[in-house]
Amino acid sequence: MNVLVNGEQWVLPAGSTVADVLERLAVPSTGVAVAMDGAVVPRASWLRTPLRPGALIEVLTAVQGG
Amino acid sequence: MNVLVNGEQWVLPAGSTVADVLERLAVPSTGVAVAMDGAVVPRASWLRTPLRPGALIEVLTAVQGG
Amino acid sequence: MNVLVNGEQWVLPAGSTVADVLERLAVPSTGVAVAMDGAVVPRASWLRTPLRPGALIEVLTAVQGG
Amino acid sequence: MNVLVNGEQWVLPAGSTVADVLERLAVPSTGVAVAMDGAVVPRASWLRTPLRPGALIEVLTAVQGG
Amino acid sequence: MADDPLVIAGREFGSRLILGTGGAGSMALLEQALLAAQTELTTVAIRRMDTGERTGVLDLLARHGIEPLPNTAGCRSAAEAVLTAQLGREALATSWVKLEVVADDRTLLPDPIELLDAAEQLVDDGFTVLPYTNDDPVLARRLADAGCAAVMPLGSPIGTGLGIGNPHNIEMIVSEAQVPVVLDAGIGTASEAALAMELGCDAVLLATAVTRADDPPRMAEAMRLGVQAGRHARLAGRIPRRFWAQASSPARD
Amino acid sequence: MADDPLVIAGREFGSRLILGTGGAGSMALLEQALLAAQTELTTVAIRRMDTGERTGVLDLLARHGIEPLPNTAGCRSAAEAVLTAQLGREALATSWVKLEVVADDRTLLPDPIELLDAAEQLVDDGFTVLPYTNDDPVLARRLADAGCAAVMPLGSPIGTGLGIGNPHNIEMIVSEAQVPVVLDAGIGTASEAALAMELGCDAVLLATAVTRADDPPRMAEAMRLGVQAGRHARLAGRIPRRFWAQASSPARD
Amino acid sequence: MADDPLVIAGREFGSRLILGTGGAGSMALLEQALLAAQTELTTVAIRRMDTGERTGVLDLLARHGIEPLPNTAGCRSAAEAVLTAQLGREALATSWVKLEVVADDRTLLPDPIELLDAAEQLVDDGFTVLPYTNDDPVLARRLADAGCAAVMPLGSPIGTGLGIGNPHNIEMIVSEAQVPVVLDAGIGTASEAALAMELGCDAVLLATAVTRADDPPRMAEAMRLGVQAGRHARLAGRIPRRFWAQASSPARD
Amino acid sequence: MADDPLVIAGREFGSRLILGTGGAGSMALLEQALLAAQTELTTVAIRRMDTGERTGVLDLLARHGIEPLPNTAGCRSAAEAVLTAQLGREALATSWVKLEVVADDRTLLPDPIELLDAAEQLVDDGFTVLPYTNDDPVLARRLADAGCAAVMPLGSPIGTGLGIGNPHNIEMIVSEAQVPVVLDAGIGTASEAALAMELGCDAVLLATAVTRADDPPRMAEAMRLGVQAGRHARLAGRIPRRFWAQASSPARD
Repeated sequence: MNVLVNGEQWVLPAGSTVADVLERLAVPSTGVAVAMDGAVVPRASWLRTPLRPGALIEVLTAVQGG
Repeated sequence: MNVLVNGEQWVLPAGSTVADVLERLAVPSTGVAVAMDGAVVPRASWLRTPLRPGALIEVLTAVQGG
Repeated sequence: MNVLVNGEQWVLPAGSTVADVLERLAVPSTGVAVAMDGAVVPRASWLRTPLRPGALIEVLTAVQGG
Repeated sequence: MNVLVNGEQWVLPAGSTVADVLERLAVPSTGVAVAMDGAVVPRASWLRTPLRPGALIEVLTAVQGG
Repeated sequence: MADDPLVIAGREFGSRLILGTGGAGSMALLEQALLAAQTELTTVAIRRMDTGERTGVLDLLARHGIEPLPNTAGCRSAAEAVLTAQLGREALATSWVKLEVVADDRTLLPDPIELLDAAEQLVDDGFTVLPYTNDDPVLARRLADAGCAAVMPLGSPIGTGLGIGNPHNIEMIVSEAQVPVVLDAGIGTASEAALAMELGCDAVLLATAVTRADDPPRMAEAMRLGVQAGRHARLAGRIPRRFWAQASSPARD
Repeated sequence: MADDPLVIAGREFGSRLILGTGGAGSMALLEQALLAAQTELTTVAIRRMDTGERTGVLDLLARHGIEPLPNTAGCRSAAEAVLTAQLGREALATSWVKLEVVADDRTLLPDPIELLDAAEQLVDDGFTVLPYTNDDPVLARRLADAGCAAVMPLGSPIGTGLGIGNPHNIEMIVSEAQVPVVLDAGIGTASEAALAMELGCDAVLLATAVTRADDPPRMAEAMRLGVQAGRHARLAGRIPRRFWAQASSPARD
Repeated sequence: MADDPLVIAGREFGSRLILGTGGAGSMALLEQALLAAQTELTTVAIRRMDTGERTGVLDLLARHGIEPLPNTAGCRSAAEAVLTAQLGREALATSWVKLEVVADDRTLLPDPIELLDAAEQLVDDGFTVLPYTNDDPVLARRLADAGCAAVMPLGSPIGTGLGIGNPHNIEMIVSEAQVPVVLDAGIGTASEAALAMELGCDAVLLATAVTRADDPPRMAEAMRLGVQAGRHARLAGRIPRRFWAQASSPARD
Repeated sequence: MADDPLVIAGREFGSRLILGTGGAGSMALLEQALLAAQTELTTVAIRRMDTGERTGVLDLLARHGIEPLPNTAGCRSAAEAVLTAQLGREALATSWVKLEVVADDRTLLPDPIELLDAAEQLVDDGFTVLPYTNDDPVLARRLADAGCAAVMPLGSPIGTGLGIGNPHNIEMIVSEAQVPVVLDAGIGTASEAALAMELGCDAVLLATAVTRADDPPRMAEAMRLGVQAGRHARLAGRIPRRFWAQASSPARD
């Protein structure tokens, strides 16, 4: 299954979840947020939120700014 | 029939038109506009526009301003 | 002998000195300066500086200002 | 006789006058002023004002400015 | 000295001073002020006809060939402003309108949301819309994008005489304007009208500064001259500002 | 619109703009600028005659009936200035002088001590002295008390185009002046010339702002209009400044 | 000297200086600047995670107990801003947001229509909304009426260092504000931060002026002192301005 | 944060705020203000001793180790000022003097001629002369050349609270000063004290702004902080001013 993660093409096994993406990215447990197809995926739902084939995934954090 | 003309109570015969109001006011032929119930009544329709009982009539002109 | 001290007429015995004026005024030992006829009379000379009859004596100190 | 005219060395016959300098310079009859050794030489005196040997002559006029 | 005409919605004006008629002490003073200002376009308000009498202002303008520009002064909502604009069009047989939608009586500042809404409706309805706006370059751009024929940013609030409070904003508006920029409101004296033109405005609109001056006709003359002065200064290309002096006379020998 | 003439030392001038001739790129541009400015009095410097040729500037001024006002530009001491003034009087057959005694080349600011000294000597020598001074109200008063026919405070240093750096000082000078006040130096654009007049100055003297503008004749026109605008605005009595707005249209019903 | 705390949405802050983290040359300089500023609240942006690494900024803030305030910098529409705010809330576990909806990259000025729309949506969604707005008193009022916890008008465009372009607008905003007013953007130096407080602002938010100064920690110190100075001056009640002088020493006898 | 001491005539001061004692409503308020200002040097006037009592001000200063600086306030001529300075030296056993020679009571502006004359006499007489001068860079230079230990230009006339009327003059004075520059007179509020330091002044002297404020001790604190803020800002190197915006957050992906 293909998804776009932060603008890059990823191929993942069917049934992968948001959590799988974050695991691959080895993101820390805090300071991170995820959007799929323009909607926030709350941390509590990461494990049980399947990736939609072709989904646009954004993994974000806080940086210096403003 | 009662109508409110520029905030004043008028009593007019049934079937009166916008033109009748203007005639009573002896308004000049130019520089005047009329609104009935919040909508413009074009000059061309004054003669054939009957007054709605209880209508709010505004007769306006240009004054110094701005 | 008449002298003018800070604008007031004083009568003093002949041979009076600047020191006599200051004694009468009971001025403190510091923070004071004296001018006679528009010239400073240094502290060291107060005792030995006779008053000129009709002299203009100014006794001054520091006040809030500036 | 040597004189300095507007910063240039000139050699002139003894007895020369301010007028001689102006004639050599072919200056117009108006709009000109002359100073010798830091003092104005009035127009009326040009003919009868002999040049002092070694004199500093300044011949001036109006230019754009201010 | 030659100058291009001011062109708004394809129409040419020789004068770059638009004088409002509000606040004049008498019709006679207003007439003298209008003539001294040599204005070709002047604002009027739309109000109830008290008697059968039409106020003299229209006749005065007609007598001197000055075009009346109906405004929507006093309107607080897009709906009010749109109706008032339509009544002005009906009364004066012109599709031009000075659009005002103010938020409150204390500041008389435009309400940006209602103003843009009204502008869009009136453009759709075929009006030539000249909106009175604040000095926000973004709102000015959105009004122009909505099809307004000009943008009329304020210098400072109506009637304050505080002049041009934020010249930088006016410069930003001018630098990207696709339509004429008319400095409207806040001008108190002639040097401020001149400054507006030097900043690149295409025209100046004012009323109070003239009509409430001690001598309205003379102040109208002052404003006419000030607008021309600022316009020519803008076209003439001013000298750069420098920190240290530069002599205007040649060095002495 | 009617205005009183400017009167200096009993002599009347219809124009309140005095244009300096320095800095012009060509005699032709200078001529156009002088005509556009409609000036009646213009400054010239006194310098060595390079050739037998007299520079064309005097002929130009004579041709148009513009009075030359010799200055003492570049002088650093009272002695230099007095001699230069006397040479100017001799050359131009006028007892009027624009007195300049500057302290250095970087600021070209007047030296207050030397300036007052020179002014006193020249007044004694029968000159009509118009001193270029800084914007210090005390020095302006002392120059007037010394018998100067006018005082000419700067707006900002010569050639900087920084305008009127301290309007409060100019207002203080005007408020007590017994002689005409001519704003001299620093003006960069027309709105600043207008402001000078609105502050109460009787005239404006400038050169660089016109002669070094991209289009000198047009800037001269702008300055002429700006000075008139500011003068009329001063006479017309401007509206007071207020914090909150004041409507210029009647309230809606 | 004693002062009340700044209270936003019921939360107290001892510091009235909010320092943004953007533009710092290094994390070390940022840390020194944050400490010198003694800020308790600081803005961060929400961006893609490039690697698995979290940027050090959150750890830095946590280490010093400084509260991060996520912003929506770079958003051009209400929709973008709302999503970014929600992601910031998710990432930082805070319902506070500095709301920015800018119209273009050249001015970075807020788009009033989109800004108000986003503010309304975020308030409905339970956010504590601190909107970056222009200096229009009407828009500030509408944002407060929409339920924003503060209004943050600009002094001048982001990063320009032009200071407070229109103090009169800031005074009008303060005079009727029902929520804290935070002067945001445009400050270039300490005297401008002090002026913001003297005009009645409750706090100052800035980044570039500190992070891009030659010596960021020292400028942070300057801003901290400037904000305190302006705050105390406001509370102390300044002397009135007068045209003529008033002696501070007693008259001589 | 570290800063060099202020050095005048070889003497070091940790504080760059010199507070005058004039105008205080009570000795108690003055004491609180002096302590809040943390000033190390303060001006006093020399006046007739009414009774045998010495006014409490000297004891107050002695109690807190604050150095009194006698002034020549109210003197109109060099002769008056020289005598008053000599009496101050005699009374306070100090050779330091704040030299004031004013021209009139309405402006309290210095008389440049008398001031320079008095300065030259007092320097010859061994005084450390700190002259209160106007903002003329030429007079400031001549005072420094005459041997004054500092120059103290005004921001605006004494007691007006008009702030720094002509920052360009102050910048010119600072740019060439060979001695410390102390901004003296005119300051009304803390942001103006900060601005003075940002312009490059070495210290600020003020009295009325503090002693006549509604809350003198708090305003003294504000001034102390403002002077420090401006000093650090000057040393920190402010960002350049730019016409268009510059983002402080990274671009969005």
